[in-house]
Amino acid sequence: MKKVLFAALAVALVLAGCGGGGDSNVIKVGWLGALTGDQAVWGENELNTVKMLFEEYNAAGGIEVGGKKYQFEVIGYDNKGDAQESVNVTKRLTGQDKVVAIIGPNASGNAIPMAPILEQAKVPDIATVATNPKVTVQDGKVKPYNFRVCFIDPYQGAVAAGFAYDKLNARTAAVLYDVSDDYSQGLREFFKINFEKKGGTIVADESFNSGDVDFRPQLSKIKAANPDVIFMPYFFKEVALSANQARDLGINATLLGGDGWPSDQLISMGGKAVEGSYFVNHLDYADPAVQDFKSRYKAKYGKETELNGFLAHDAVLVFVEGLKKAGKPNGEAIAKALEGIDVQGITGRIHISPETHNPEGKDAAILKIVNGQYIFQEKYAAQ
Amino acid sequence: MVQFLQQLINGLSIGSVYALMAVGYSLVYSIMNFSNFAHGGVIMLGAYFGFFGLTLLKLPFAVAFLLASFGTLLVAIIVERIAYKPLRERKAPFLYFIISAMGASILLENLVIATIGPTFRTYPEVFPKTPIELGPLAIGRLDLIIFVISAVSLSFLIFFIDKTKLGKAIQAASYNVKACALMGVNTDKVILTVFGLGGFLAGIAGVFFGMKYTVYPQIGNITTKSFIAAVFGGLGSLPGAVLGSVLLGIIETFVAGYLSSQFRDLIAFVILIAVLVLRPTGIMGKVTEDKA
Amino acid sequence: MAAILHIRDLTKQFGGLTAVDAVSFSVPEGGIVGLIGPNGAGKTTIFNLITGIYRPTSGSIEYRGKSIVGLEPFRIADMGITRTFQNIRLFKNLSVFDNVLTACHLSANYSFAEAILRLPRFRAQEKHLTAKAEELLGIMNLSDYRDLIANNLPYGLQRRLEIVRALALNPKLLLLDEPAAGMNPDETEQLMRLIVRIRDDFGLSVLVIEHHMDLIMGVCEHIVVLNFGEKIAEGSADEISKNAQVIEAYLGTSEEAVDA
Amino acid sequence: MDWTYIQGILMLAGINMIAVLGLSLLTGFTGLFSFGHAGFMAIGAYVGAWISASPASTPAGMGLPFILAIVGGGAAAGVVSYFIGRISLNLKGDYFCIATLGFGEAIRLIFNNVNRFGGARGWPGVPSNSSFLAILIADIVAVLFLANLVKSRHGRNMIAVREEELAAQIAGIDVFRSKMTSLVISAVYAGVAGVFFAHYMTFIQPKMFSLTKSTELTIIVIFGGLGSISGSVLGALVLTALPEVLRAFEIWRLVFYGAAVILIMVSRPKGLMGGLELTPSGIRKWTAERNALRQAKATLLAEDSGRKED
Repeated sequence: MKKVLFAALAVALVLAGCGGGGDSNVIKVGWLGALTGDQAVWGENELNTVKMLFEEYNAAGGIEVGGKKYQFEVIGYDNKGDAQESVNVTKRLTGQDKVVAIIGPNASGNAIPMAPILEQAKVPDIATVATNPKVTVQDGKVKPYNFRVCFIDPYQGAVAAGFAYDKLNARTAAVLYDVSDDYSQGLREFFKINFEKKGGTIVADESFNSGDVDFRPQLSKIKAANPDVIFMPYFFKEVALSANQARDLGINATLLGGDGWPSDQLISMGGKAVEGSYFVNHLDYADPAVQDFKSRYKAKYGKETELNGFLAHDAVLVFVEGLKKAGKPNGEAIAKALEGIDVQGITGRIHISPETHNPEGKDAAILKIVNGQYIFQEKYAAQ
Repeated sequence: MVQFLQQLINGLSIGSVYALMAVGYSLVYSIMNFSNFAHGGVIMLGAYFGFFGLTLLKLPFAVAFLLASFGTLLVAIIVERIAYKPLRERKAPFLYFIISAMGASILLENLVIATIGPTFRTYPEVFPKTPIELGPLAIGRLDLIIFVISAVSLSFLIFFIDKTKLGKAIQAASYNVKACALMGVNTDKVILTVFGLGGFLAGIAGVFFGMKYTVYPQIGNITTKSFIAAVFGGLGSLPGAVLGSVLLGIIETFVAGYLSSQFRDLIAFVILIAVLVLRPTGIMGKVTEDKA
Repeated sequence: MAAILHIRDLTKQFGGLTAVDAVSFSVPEGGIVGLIGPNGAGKTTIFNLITGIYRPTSGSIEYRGKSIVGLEPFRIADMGITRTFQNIRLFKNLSVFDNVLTACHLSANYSFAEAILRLPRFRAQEKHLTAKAEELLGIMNLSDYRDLIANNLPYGLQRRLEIVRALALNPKLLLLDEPAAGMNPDETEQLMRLIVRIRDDFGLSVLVIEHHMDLIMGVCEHIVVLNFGEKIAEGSADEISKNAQVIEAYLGTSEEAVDA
Repeated sequence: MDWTYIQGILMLAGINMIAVLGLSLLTGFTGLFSFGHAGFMAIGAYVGAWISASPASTPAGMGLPFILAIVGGGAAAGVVSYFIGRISLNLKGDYFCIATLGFGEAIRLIFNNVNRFGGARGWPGVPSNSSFLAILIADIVAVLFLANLVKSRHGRNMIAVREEELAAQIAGIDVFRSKMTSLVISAVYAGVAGVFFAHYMTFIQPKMFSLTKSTELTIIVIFGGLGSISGSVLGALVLTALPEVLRAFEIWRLVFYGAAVILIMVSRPKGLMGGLELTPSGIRKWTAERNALRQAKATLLAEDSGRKED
C-alpha cells in the first residue's frame, strides 16, 4: 500500500514540477524568498529585481561565459519566510530545476538550514540581507557554498552603538526589541555590547513578541528610564507603530534603528513620529550610483524599489562576475570563483573574503529622516 | 504612581480592543459551542472594508464604518453557510467546526494577500492622533472614542438579546439548541442572527483596530489573544468576555511594566492556566454539569 | 441475609437545593431492591452518589462493610458496583462486540509492554477476553448483532447491551436506572425475567429505579419510596401498595407515572 | 523528476507522520484536542540537538550518538507532557484546547529567551543525521506500536473515553490515567518527530514550532480521519506534499489549501478514512459492520411487518 502511495505522490510531484527543458544555452538561476507572509513586500521586490536584471542581460544578447553566449532563466519560489519551506525550495531548485546558483533569501533563519543541501548539490547561494554571522560561518569554519553581499549583525550593531555614542553623544540608551525574531535579538545583543564597551549605559532593555501591535507598556517603562536614544532593531511596521506610541506617551528621545527600517510604509505610517530618527543602512539612496537602477525599476514595475532590491541587484552582479570568472556554468566552479571576488556594486565595493564569505570592509551608511525623506548623513565604519 | 496610572490606562486601552474581538467569539460560542477561529479573518476584512471605504470611495467616516460592519456581517453569514451549515446538518462533533473554521481563516488571510497584496496600509487620520494630556498622563483620543462606541454597541447587543423576541430565542438556544428546535424556534434563523451580530461586531473591531494600529492581512493572528481573553472570562458569557479581555489587557501591561517584558506572554499564559485550573470554565463561564 | 450495600443518612445538596435528604436503606446480598418515587425525587442522584459521580454532602455508603464515599467512580466499579443509565450511554460508534469487549478489561492484566510487543500473555488474555465477550452476548441473545454499530441497534436492544456491558465487569451489585423506559408490556415482561435470571446466574444483587409498577411489584423483594429527596416508606411490594403516605405522595398524585 | 527533491518531501512527510500518529492517538482515539504539540516537538528538537550536537560548536552540545538523541528528546517531551497533563487533563473541551495552546506557546517563549540554546537566533550546526532510512524505520516502528496499542485493552480504554467519558468511568476505566497515557505517548511521538526534524533541518529556531505548526498537525489528523492510523499515514503524506504540488499556483496556493480544508470537512466530515483502517483486518471489520447493518435492517423490517399482521 505504502509503495503505491509513494508512487502516486511522485507522479503528482512530477506533474506539478514539469516544465523548463534542458536547453544548453540557458543558465538557470534560482531565487527564494517570501512571497507570502509578512515579509512578502521584500520578497516580491527581490524577485522583481532579479528577473529584471536577467531579462536585461538576455535582451542584450546574453553573457559570454568561457567563449559561449548564454541566456538566463530565473526560477523563483516562495518560501513563506519559513525555514522548512526554504529547505524544500532549495532541494527543488538544486535537485529538480538544476540551477547553477541561488540568489536570496533575505532572512538569516531561512538561509542557515540551506547549507548542507547546497554542499551536497554543490550549488552556491548568495544571500541578500541575511545578516546573521552564522549564515556563512559556523564554529569558525566557513561554509563553502554560502555567500552574502551585506554586512553582518555584529558590524551593524557596532555601527549603531558607535554612532549613538560618538556622533549623537548619547550616554544612556534604551533597547526595545522583538524577542522572537533572530535578526532583532542579534542586533540588540551587539548594540548592547558595543554601547557599554564605549562607556554608555543601557537603562532599559524591553522586548515584545512578533505580531504585537501595542508597545505602550514597554514604552511607559522606557519613558521612566529617560534614555538619550532608543534603539529599535526591528522592521518598519513595528517601528512605525512603536514610534507613534512613544510620541503619544510624550517620549522625545532620538530613535535609532537598523536596516529593517527603510520603507515607504515607515514614512506614511510613522509620519511625524519618526522625524529626526537615524538608522543604519546598506546604502545612500541619493548616491548617484543607485539612481540608474532606481529609475529602471520604477519604469518597469511602476513603483519604487525597496532596500532589498539594491542588495539583490548586487547579488546578481556578484553572481555574474563569479560566473564569468569560473568560465563555465557549473556551481562548484562558480563557488570557487566567488571567493576573493571584487566587484563594484551599487551598494558599495564588494570584496568577498575567502575566510568568511562576507563582503569585508563594506561601509554602513547612516541615514536620517528629515521631512519624510531619507537623508544621507555619513558613511560610518565601526572600529 | 504616575507610571502605575499610565500603565493602567495602557492596559484598559489594550483590553478594550481585545473585548471588541472577544465578544464575537463568545456570542458564537454560546450557541454553537465551538471556537470560531474564522472570526479573526472576518475582523481583518472589516479593517480592509473600512480602509477602502475611507480611501477609495472617500466616504465619510460614519458611512465607511457602517459599510465595514455590514460588509463583515455578510461575510460572517457566508462563512457560516459554506463552512459550518453542512456540518451542523450532519451533527458533526465540535472538532470539525474548529478545523473548518481554521480552513476559513487560512483562506480569508491568503485571499487578501493574493488579491489586495501583503503590504500594510495606514488609515487616514479621522480623529486627531494627539493624546489628551492629564498632567504627565496621556490618554489617546481614539482610545476614548473606541471605549464609548464599544460600550454603546455592547449595550445595544445586550438590549437586543434581553428585550427582543429574536434575542430571547438566542438566549434560549444558548441553553439548549435541540430543545429550542423542538419548541418551534427556527434555529437556523437564530444561528444566522448570531453570526450576523458577531460579524457586525467584527467589522467594528476591525475598523478600530485598523485606525488604532494598522491594516495588514495577518490581523487575524492577534485575535488569538482575544480568544484567550474569552476563555479567561468564560466562554459563552458576554460579560465574561469583556471582563476577561480587560483583565488580560491589564495583566499583560503590568507584567510588561513591572515584571519582565521578555516573559510577558509567558506569565499571561501561566495566569490563564492557573485560572482554568481553579475555575475550569473561566471566570464567568456557564457551568454545564454532566448529567448522568 | 447480610447487606451488600448499606446507606445511612445520605444527603446531597446542590447549592441551596437538597436533592437527597438523610436517606437510609440497605440492599441485601442477592436481593432485588426497587427504588421508586415521582420525577425529581432524587433517585438518579442516589445512583450518582453510590457510583461516585457525585460526592455526598453527608452520610455514609458502605459496600460490603467498607465505606466507598469519596472513591473515584472507576474504583467503585473495580470493587464490583456498576450501573446503567437512564439516557443510554453506550460507546456509540463501536460495534456491539467492541462495547462488551472494552468493558471486559478488568478480566485482563497484561502490561503495556506486553501489549505493544504482543507477548504470549497478551495473546492468551485477549483470547480469553474475546471468548468472554462472545459468551456474554450469547447468554443475552445479542450474538446476531455482534458486528452492528451500537448506535444502529434498536432502542430496546441498546438497553440490553448496556446491561451486558455492565455484566462484563463481573459486578456484585448492579444498579439499573429505568431499564424499562420506552418498552412495551411485552418487552417489559421479558426484561423482568431477564433481571431475575441475571441475579440468579451471575449471583448479583440488584438495585433498580423504575416507573413501571408492574416491573417493580413483580421482581422487587424490597421497595424504597422517595419523595422530594426523602425516604417516605420502605417494605415489600404488598406493604408499599397499602401504605397511605405512598399512595398520597406518589400513586395518588401522579397517575400517569404509574401507567407510563 | 529528481530523487533528492522527492526524497526531501518524503522525509518531511515521514517526520510529520511521527508527530501526526502521536496526535492521532490523542485526538483520534482518546478524543482530546491539542493546540500545543508543536511545543513537544520543540522540546524534542532542542533536547535532541543538545545531546547530539558537537561540544565544539556554539551552542555546544554533548556530541553523543543520534540514537541517544532520539531517546532523550522523546523522553523529555514525555516528562514535560506528564506535568502538563497533571494540570490540564481535567479541563473539558475548548478549555483543554486553550490550555494546550497556552503550554505550547509558553514552551516556545521559553526557548526564545534561553540563550544557552541560541534564543530566537536559533541553533545552527545540528548534525545531519535524519537519513531516509532512519525516518522510514521510525515510521514503521511508530505505526506498529500504535496499531498494537489501540488493539489492546489499554487502547480500547482510550477509545471508550473518547466515546463516552462517564460510561467509561462506570465501566471501571481510570479515565484520567487513560488520558494521561495517551497524552504522554503522543508527546513522546511529537518529541521524537522533533528530534528527526532538528537533524533533518540541521538548524532549529523557536519560531519553527509556532501555533501554526500545531494546527497543521491537527488538520492532518482530522483530514486523515479520526481514529484511523492509515488515515494519519495518508494524511501526513498528502498534506505535506500538497503545498509542494500547489507550488505552481504561487500566492494562490494557501487560498486553495484553506478551501481544501473546508471542502474536506464539509464533504467528508469523517476525514479521508473515517475511522477505517486500510489493513486486511480493518477491511474485514468494515464489511462485517456493513453486513450487520443490512441484516439488522432486514430483521427489523420483518419483525415490523410480522407485528402488523398480528
